[in-house]
Amino acid sequence: MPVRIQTADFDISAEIAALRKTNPKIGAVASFVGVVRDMNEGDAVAGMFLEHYPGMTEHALQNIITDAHARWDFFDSLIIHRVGQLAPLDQIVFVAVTSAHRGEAFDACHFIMDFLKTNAPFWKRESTPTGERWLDARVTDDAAAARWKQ
Amino acid sequence: MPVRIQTADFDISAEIAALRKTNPKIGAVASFVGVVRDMNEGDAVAGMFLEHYPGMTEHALQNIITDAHARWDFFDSLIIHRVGQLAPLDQIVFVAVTSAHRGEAFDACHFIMDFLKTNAPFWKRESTPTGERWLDARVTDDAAAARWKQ
Amino acid sequence: MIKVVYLARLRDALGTSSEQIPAAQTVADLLIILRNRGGVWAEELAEGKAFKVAVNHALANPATALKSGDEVALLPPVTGG
Amino acid sequence: MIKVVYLARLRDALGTSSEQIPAAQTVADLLIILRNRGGVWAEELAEGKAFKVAVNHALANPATALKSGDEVALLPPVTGG
Repeated sequence: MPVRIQTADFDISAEIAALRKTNPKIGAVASFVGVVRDMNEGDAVAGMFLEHYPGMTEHALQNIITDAHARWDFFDSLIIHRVGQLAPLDQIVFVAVTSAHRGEAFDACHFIMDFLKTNAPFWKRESTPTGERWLDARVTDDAAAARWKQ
Repeated sequence: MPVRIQTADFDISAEIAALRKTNPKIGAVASFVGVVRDMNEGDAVAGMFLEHYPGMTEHALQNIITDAHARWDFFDSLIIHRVGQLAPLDQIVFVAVTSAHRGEAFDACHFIMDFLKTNAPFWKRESTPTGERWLDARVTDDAAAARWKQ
Repeated sequence: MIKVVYLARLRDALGTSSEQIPAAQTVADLLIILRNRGGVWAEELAEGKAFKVAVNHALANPATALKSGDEVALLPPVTGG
Repeated sequence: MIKVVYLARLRDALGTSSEQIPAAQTVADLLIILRNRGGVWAEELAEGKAFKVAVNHALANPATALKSGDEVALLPPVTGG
């Protein structure tokens, strides 16, 4: 299953090994890990709660993978997104793509992350010294996704 | 030390953990693993021997990292390149970059891989059914590096 | 009946996580019903506010038709990853 | 003395991994000395052949000056990664 939503942490090496299986045609694995920072928009962040919309999330992520397959020739991809309570330094999200050559793996991985940011129903509620707050969407995320349309 | 040449295999999770240390400003980790394929240019590949030019290799890789730092705002990077005898499915190379946001990590990681391919003194000798052969440089690798000059 | 689900910041602002609405022809009709409640409903769901609507887990637009049994979700701007 | 190092395919083709050359003013001069040996040397190091030259671990060009103690390396096109 190339899309997983879970509260548990994940091990990058194990996930990449499982994704590669024993396919000797793979020459390239590009991957990305998103991590909770202790600071956002100038405020200290003690932790965050990640909410999603079950059912739609899996559907949205699968659509992004389908779009990526239509654009690049790659073997497999994996998206893991954690939900629930997370602390600074915790891993939030993992995307990995396997392909024969590196260009496709890099581009598809970057594309999946950019659209995950704009198209998948996840929301972050941060704990700051002044209380809890829902994060606003970043304008730069829309710009990052839009550049793939050129 | 952000550049390592070694015969031993490497563990991706452990390397990323060591690179992140406990820096809570890191929000993004992009990484790449290159893997030995069992087929190249239409021929079965039973294994390969990776040679390098000690002294110059470290210098060339460090220069690539310095160039990447001049172009993107990122925290740290790591390059591991294996040398010696390798078999299909073996990991060859690992590049990881940490940054606050994902764009810088993705671009710097891709840039480092592209220039590693064209500027670092590594050579592959493949074992095929018709004997040993030194690999020729790929024209597509020069094109991949050249696009960063635009 | 149409199930309406409110997520994240919108759920908190509206004080409701989900409810059943007897009927609405389209997404636009449903939004009018909700806005006509006034107060935070009119404010949070006003025209031009940055939220999206999903019908049965797929993004929809104002003209999307609704039928009994549909699940409509009101989604604030997403911030995952 | 200048140390000259041959790597990978060039080492195999020339049958030599390294040698000492008494003196050469520049990289271009050194290449002329080597080509003048004829045979595989003239062939492998001919003008237009795809190899690069490094002096003391940094890429050099034909005009790069050489002095005693320098390490010059002849590098076939690289294929790492």
